[in-house]
Formats: sequence, C-alpha cells, structure tokens
Amino acid sequence: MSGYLIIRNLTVRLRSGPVILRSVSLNVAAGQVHGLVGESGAGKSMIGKAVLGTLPRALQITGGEIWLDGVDLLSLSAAERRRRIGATAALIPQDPLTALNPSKRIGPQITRRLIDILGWTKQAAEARALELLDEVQIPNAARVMRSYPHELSGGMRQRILIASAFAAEPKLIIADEPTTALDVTVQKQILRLIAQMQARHGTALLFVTHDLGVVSKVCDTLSVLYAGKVVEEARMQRFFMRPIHSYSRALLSATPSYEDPLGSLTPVSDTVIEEVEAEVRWHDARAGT
Amino acid sequence: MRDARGDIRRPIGLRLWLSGGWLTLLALGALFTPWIAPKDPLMQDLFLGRMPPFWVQGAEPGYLLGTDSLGRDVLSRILYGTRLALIVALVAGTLTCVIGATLGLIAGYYRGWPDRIISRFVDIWMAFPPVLFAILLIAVLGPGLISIIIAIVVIDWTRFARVIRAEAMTQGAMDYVASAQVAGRTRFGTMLTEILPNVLPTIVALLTLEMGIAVIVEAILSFVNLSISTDSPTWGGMIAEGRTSVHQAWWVLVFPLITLFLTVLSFSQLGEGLKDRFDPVLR
Amino acid sequence: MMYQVRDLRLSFPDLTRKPLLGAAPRTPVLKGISFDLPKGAVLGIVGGSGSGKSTLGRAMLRLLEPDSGTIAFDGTDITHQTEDQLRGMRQRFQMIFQDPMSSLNPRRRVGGIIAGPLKLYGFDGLTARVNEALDMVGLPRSFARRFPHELSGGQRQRVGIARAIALRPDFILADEIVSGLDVSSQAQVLNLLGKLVGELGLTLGFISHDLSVIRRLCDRVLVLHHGEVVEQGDTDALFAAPQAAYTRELLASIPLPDPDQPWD
Amino acid sequence: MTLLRNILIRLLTTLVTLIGVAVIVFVVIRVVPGNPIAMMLPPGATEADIARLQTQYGFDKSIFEQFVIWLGGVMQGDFGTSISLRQPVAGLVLGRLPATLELSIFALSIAIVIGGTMALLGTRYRDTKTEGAVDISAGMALSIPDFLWGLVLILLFGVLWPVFHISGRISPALNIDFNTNFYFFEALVRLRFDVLADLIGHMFMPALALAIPLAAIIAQLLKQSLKETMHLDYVTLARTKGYGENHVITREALPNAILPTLTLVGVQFTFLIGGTVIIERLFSYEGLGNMAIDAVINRDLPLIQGIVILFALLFTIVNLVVDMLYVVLNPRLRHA
Repeated sequence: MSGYLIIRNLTVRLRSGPVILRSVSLNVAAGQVHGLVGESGAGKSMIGKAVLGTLPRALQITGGEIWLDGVDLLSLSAAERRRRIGATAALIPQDPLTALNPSKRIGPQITRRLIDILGWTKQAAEARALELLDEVQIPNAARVMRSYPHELSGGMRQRILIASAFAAEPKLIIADEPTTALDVTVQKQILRLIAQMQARHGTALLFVTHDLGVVSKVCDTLSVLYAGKVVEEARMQRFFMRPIHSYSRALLSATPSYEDPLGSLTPVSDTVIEEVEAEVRWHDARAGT
Repeated sequence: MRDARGDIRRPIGLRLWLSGGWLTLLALGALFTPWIAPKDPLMQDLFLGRMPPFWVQGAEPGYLLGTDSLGRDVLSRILYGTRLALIVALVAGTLTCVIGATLGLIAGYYRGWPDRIISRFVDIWMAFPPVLFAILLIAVLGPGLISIIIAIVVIDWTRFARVIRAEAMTQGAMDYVASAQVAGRTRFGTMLTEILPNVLPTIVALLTLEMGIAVIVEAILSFVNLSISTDSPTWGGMIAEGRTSVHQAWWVLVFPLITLFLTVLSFSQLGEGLKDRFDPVLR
Repeated sequence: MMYQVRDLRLSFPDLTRKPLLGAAPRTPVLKGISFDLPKGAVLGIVGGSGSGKSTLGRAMLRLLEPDSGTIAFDGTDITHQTEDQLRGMRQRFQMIFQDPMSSLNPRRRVGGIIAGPLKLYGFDGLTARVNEALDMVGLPRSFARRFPHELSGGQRQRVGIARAIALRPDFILADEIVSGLDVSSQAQVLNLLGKLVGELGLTLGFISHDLSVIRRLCDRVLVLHHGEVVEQGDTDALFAAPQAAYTRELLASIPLPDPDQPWD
Repeated sequence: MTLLRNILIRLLTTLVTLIGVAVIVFVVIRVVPGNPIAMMLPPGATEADIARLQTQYGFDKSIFEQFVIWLGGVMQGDFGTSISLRQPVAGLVLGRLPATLELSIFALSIAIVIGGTMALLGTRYRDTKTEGAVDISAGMALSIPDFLWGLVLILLFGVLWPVFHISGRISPALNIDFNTNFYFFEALVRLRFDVLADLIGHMFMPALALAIPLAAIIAQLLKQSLKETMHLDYVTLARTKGYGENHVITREALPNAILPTLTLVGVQFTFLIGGTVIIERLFSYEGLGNMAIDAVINRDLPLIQGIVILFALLFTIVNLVVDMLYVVLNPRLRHA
C-alpha cells in the first residue's frame, strides 16, 4: 500500500456513451495533499465524486479500481460502500452557503453522523464537535452549535464544514473547490486552516481546484486534467519550474500574475489544443472506444 | 450536471400531434355541422326516447350514439354544441389573455404604483370563489353567448395577470434588460422587445389552457342552467341532463363527457407542447 | 476628463426593516466616492464582495440614481438626468456584463443582439456593421445566426464586447467580465479588450476582484472597501508601494502560481 | 418585531380585500334585473305588498345607504334575513359551513397523501420510468378540472361499479342526533363508526374529484422542489457521511423542499374550496356552495352577500394560516 487513496484506470462515462474520465490513475498518501487541476469540463470534480459515490445519475463508472484504506470500493455492495466511505472519507464542499442544511442547527449537523453512522454516544459526539470548533478557531463554540446556518458568515460556515469533515478522523478528505466562492482575504485564512488541520491530523487530502495559484500554496503533488485524461502528474516544485506537457505550460502562461505584469499573457493556443486532443483520441483508440 | 441531465428530453411530438389532431377534427366538425349532423338537434320524438348507441341491442338505425329522453339525436347535439364551445374558447380565451397578460406585464415590469393597484385587484378577485362569481355574473347579465364570454373574462383575467407578473419580474431582473437600457431603449420599448418575447411561451401555454377552461366554464354554466338558452344544444346542458338519467341512459352523459374531456385535455397539452417548441433554448 | 465623480453617495432601502408606516431605512452602499478618469485611460476598480464596486459601475452608467454627489461624463452632469435626457448620450457609454448568459437575450440571435442598439440609433448598413464587430472580436461572421446558448462562455462574452463596441462608444464599463471564464478564455478576452482599447481609443472602466487581472490591463486603480475609496493611483506605483492597510492585505492574500512565494 | 409588523400588515390588507369583495358583490347583485321581492310573493300580491316588503328589506334606499346599513349590521353579527328561506343569513350560512369545511379538509388530506407520495416516488426513482409515469399522470390530472373529474367518478364508481354514494351528505335513514353540524368530527369523537363510514361513503367521491387536480399540483411542485434540493451541497455531504437515499430524501431534502411548495399549495387550497361550489351541486351535497347556487337562482340578495363574504373570509384565513406555517417551518424567519 503506497497510499490511502489509490485510483487505478478509473473510467467514467455518461450512460448515453461519451467518456468523462479516461483511465485516471493517482495516489494520495497519508499526510499528503494532491491537487487536481483543469479547466471546467476537464472532469476534475468527477474524480472526487466517483470516490465518494456521489456521481450524478447520468454518469457511471465503467472500469478501474478505487482503493481506499486498503479496500477496493468498487468491489463492495452499494450499502457497504456507503458505510465504508462514511467511516473513512469526508468532503469539504465548494459553496459554504448551500452546504449546510438551512433547517437544522449547526450542532446536529456535525454530531448526527457520529451518532447515527459510527455509533458514538450523544455526549461523546457533542464533546468532539466542541473540540473541533475550537480547533478551527470559532469563538463561542457552544453558542454556534445552537445557531442556524443563516446566522453565520460565509467564512464561519466554511470553518464549520472543515471541522465537520475532520470530526470522525477520516483517512481521506476531498476538498472540491473549497474557496472559490470566498473573497481572497478569506480564502487565504481558509486555505491555511485546511493545510494546518491536514498536517495535524495526518490526513490524505485530494484538493480539486481550477486555480494554479491555490494549488501552489497547499499541494505536494498534482495532476493536470484535460478532457478527463491526466496529461501530467508532478511534484509541486518541479511542475512550476519545469512543466513537461505543452498543455501544462500553456495553462501556466495563461494565468495572470501581478508580479509579472509585462510577461505576455498567452491564451492556450490552438496548436496545444490540437496536440492534447490528438493524445486523447489516441488514448481512446487504444482503449477501444 | 445540468447538461448531463439535459439530454433526457421529453417526447413532445406525439402530444402535439394528438391534441392538435383532435382540435382540428373539432374545428372541422364545427364548421360543417349542418352538413355532417345526421339529424336536427332539436327534433323531438317521444317514441324514440333513450335509444342506446348503435352497438347496443335495441338501437335505432340512424341514431349512431343513441337519443336522449326526448328522443333527440345525441351525435347531432354534440356537433351543434361544438360550435358554441369553440366560439367561447376562442373569443373568451383570447380576450382574457390579452387583458390579463397586459396587466400582468405592466405590473411585473413597471412595478411601483401600477403594480400596487393591479395586485390589490388580483387579491380581491382571488377572494371570490370563481364558479360562484361566474354564476352571479350570468344571473346579472342574463343568459346568452356575450354574457358567458364577459363572465369568463371577468373571472379569469387574474390567472394571466398573476403568472405573467411573476414571469415579467424575473425577466426584468436579468442583465439583458439592463443592457437594453444601456443601449438607450425606452422602458416601454424594452418591455415590448425584450420582456414580451421571453414571456410569450408562457402566454401561449396559458392561452390554450384558458381556452380549455372557457369550455369548462361554459359547461358548468349550462349545467346549472344558466348558459345560452334552454333550446340550443350545449355540452354542459347535455351533461346536466345525462347526470339526472345516468342510471337509465348512460350514453346521454358519456358521449358529451368524453368530448369535453378530450377537448380540455387537448387544449392544455397543446399549450405545453407549443411552449416547448417555442423555446429556442430547449429546441 | 471622461468622468469626474465627486462625493458620490448611494444607498438601498432595507425592506426587511421597513416600519409599518413611512419609508424603509436605507443601507449606504457608496459612502462618498471621488475620482477622475482621464480620456483614454483604463481604470481598474477592485474590491471584495460588498465593497460597492458593481454599484459604482451601475451608477456611472446611470442604471442607478445616486442619492447625492455628482457624476460628470465628458463635462456633462448626468447625476440626476432623467432617462429621456440620457437617451441621446447612452450611445457614448456602454457596458459589458459579468454573466453573458443573462445579459444576452436568450430568444435573439447573435446578429440581432448586436444590431438591436445600432438600429435604435439609426445606424445604416447594419449587416456590415455587425460583421465588422464580429471580426473585431474575432468571431466568425456565421455566428450572427446563432443563439447565445449555442456558444461557449468565452464566445458569449465576446458577443457582449461586440455589442458594446459596435456603437462606437467613448467609454465602456466591463463588470467582472472574466470572473466566470476559464483561464484560457480569460486570457483571450483580456488580450482582446487590451487590443480594442488601443485601436478604438476607448476609455475603459474595469471592475474586478482579481488584482492580477487588473495589473495586466489597467493604468490606474481604485481600491474600494465597504463603499469607500481606500486607495487610488497609478497602477505601477500602487503595486510597488501600497499605502492603505487593506490594499496590502489584499495583495498579500493573492496566491501566485509559484510555490516559492512567501505567503505569510 | 418584524413578525408583528408583518401580521399587522396582513390583517390590514385582509380587511381591505374583504371590504373590496363586499363592495363588488353589493354593486353587482343590485344591478340584477328582476325584482327579488316580486319573485317571493304569491301571484296576485298587490303593489302595496311589494312596496311594504321593499321597505322592510331596505331595497328602496340608494346602494350606498344600503351598504352602510348592511355594514352596520355586519359589525353586530347581523347579516340580514334570507328572502327565500326567511331566516337569518348568519344562522343559515353557519349551519352549512361545517359540511363544506369537512369536505374541503377531507379533500386536502387526500391530495396531500396522493401528491406527496407521488412526489417522493418520483424523486426516489428519478430518471426512471417511475418518474415518467408520475410526470405524465400528474400532467393529465392537472389538465382536467374538478368538475370533469366529478363526472368521471360518478360514471366509474356510481354507475359502472357502484361502490360509493353519488348524492347527498348522509343517508337519511341513519339516526343521528348530533349537537353540531360537524358530523365527521363529532362521529369521530363519539366513536360512531357507522356514521363515519356512511359519511365517508358520501364524501369520498366529491372529495376525490376536488383532490385530484390539487394532488397533481403538489406532486409536480414538491417533486420539482425536491429535485432542486437534491442537487445542493448539503445533500451530497449527507451522502458522503454514509446516509442512504431514503434518509437523504426524507430527512435532508424534504424539510427544505416543503417550504417553496407550501405557499403555492395554500393558494391552490383556496381554489379547491372555491371548487366545492360546483362539486357540491354535482353530488347534491348539502353545503355552502349548493346553497349559494340556489341563492343566486332565487335572487336571494342577503344570502348571496353572506355566502360570498364567508368564502372570502375563509380564503383569507387559509392564506393567513399558510403564512404562519411558513414562518413556523422556516428557521430564517422564526429567529428573525
């Protein structure tokens, strides 16, 4: 076992035929942060959804393996898989405004799953929730537990979601664009919080984002996706110093940076797109689709 | 995700064909009634009372769908009733639509005091039971075709006003309305060129729905004996008569009821089908 | 001067706190904003959510009426002009919207969307002008027959630009026009806008939350925070030595695509 | 504070609406051609007799004066005297109200059960044939108004397979000596199951006719609302926590999906109550609506006024209750 999450040749298709993920493979080791980068439609969120079993109904997994903590999730029955995921993985979602149930108080939204799914006592679950809210630096945790989501700010809600994700000491956390909806100043605080929590708990973290800047701040390794295919997998330092794939280079040079105002901002050129499209076609031909 | 689900498209062809086909058939029947109708719809023959339709034992040849208690031909009466039903549907439906949609558009787009006044009236109207209101109006206006049309317009304009108002409010908040303003279009111009085309599919769907409702209201009024006059055959009148003798002669109720049922269903399905067709985003 | 804005104040009624009788209390959104925008300049307006940057933009185009202060456009005071008075001038200041899906009428074809405002101002040779506008934004002429939903996000945003420039305005306001786009189309749209500003001699107001984007395109910057100007000035000077604490915090919060950037 | 203010505003607008209704009815029915007094007297009555009754009912005064007098009476609970039945309107109307209320509430319950079940089924088995079946049947049910459903039901369960009564409210042979006209509730309280069965046998078909279109609306709206909710992040989050589909739908999505449905269902319920007018006629059910039609036919002005006002009052009460429910169910407003 080289990691807590091992994905091998994962293929996902629309039920109507088109391929969404093309033989994706990746590893995330305990204590490591792996970034998934790509433009919209590249399928980066679909990897997380496939792992957590929350793919939209129009999509289905047609091949590959997903090993989580030594168990191949795809070999389990639907109910067992759900329980397994509930016990070992957690999600930090994108939009803190819709990720908390508006009709329930904060406390139960953190504690219910500990009680219902993991069989904790109510006291233990509540103590744990308080401890975590403290850990994510929420003042007045006891009062926040009794609040409804609409009474809290966006940044607060994202902190609560982070606390909730770490509640059951999961082996793997998937963060799906967790700061896209936030202002940059809040984004910075939240990213640092996620990084701190991840390091302290030694969790494996799969970090989905479209923002190369964010990736460079939180990840150890990353995969670049295009049309559901991993075009480059690299360690962080190496990627930003010497990106290998022409599409990766194109993405980097299309990202504006205030430190480099005179550097030319080059859109992803048609040649690069043709090159990577050809690669995808070649892959499909080889895979026989 | 939306896109992924978007390819599950409802079949819209069939229901447009079926509903359109039935309504065309009705329209043709209404146009050529005097030539098609096998009998005089008012001719009574007490010796031929309550004859069953042709496939039942004891049917009288020439009376395809049987006769009512006064010996009048059910088929001919349905055909003559069709004329009236379609006139009411077209005229009352269109008038209601024009008045209600205009008020709704103004209230929803202009907001402010026009909205306050129109909405207050809608509120008051919503506090009336519509059927009772219609009956009351016919009692006041006296029976007759014009009265029925007026009654339908008066009770039902709110349906358009409410829906179109909400729709216009949603569209009015869109940026393309602001962009028309940036381009220098007048408020009235924006309403006609930007808002109206976007609420038109809803108006069309409501219009055909309203036509079906107009037919029903006419039938209800005939049912409580307040429609055109007791002589002219109407679906509602036939249903009212059929209801009283349902145990002795089911066909007097069943045939006009089936006609009414299919007509109302067709009108509403036609509207839904057209709405889908109209929408470039769905097409 | 294209724009001279002095002590601009604007507030929205807070309907949730409206008393039974009388007017609702108003929440101030712009709290006394002043700046000058010289002709031919590109002004970046930056701020977080709730800073009032979009409200300021809409007030500059008089889609909103300010409570007090003045907005002068090319020497004309437009602060409280009525819609009728403004109509003759509207051709001169145009806007490109954040969400191209909602700012392009879904029931019109691209050609009609671009030609609509032209027709209103009595331009002739509509087809030629529509084609020219499409050429300028780098879209094929055949796109005139398409509906907005048939285009990609970047293409839609270019239709928005084409609609604005077709009128040959003096000033264009671009409100967060790249925030919904992927980096590749974002770079295209930014480059296109930069090119058009030069070619057409436009004055541009560019609203964005992204300082990196602002730095690329703008020669002046206005930093807004809670409805107030916390800092304004020449782009290079502002990035080299930010004066206000908020500007410094904003700059320090931007994650640059560079793992070696110290980020604390 | 906001809540109190909202309630005050609601009460004021309600009052304006009720007065508006009263004015319209008052004006409309006084333009009625034909003399209501002449209709109620036996043939051969003298002009003097008519004039005397005219004065007694106040028809000799101007519409405005009549309105003021009527309003004065209403303030003291006096809605006038019915011309055709020669009894106080208030008593007559209140005597019939329970029948209509029981019918409406019964119909509402049926609609909620059927519509709710359809919506949940359609959501549980979304994107399958089951959802298609829910959509098509709801679409059909919605296109056909209650009047037609009533006739169809009469044919199906009154004639073809006669299992239900098709007219009346209760079998006359049944010996009941109840204190109130709320037969259903009183039978429940007194555990008179024979009466209860008979009442349901009579009420079921008219109630079903009223319920079918409302059930279809509930099915459509709630399913739509549920589907939208199912795409929100907190539902996804619940799934990743290990909860099953049924839990996710009923515990996470449903409480939030009900809210947007509720207001619309409130308006639709007032339509249902309005529908009782013709449905009661169709099933010869002795409720308010049936009485209203007779009142119109008999030109019984005081009775018509009384009934219309009562309906309007009923509608506004329904809307008020719905608004209050909305506040109770919505934590955002509850804690504002």
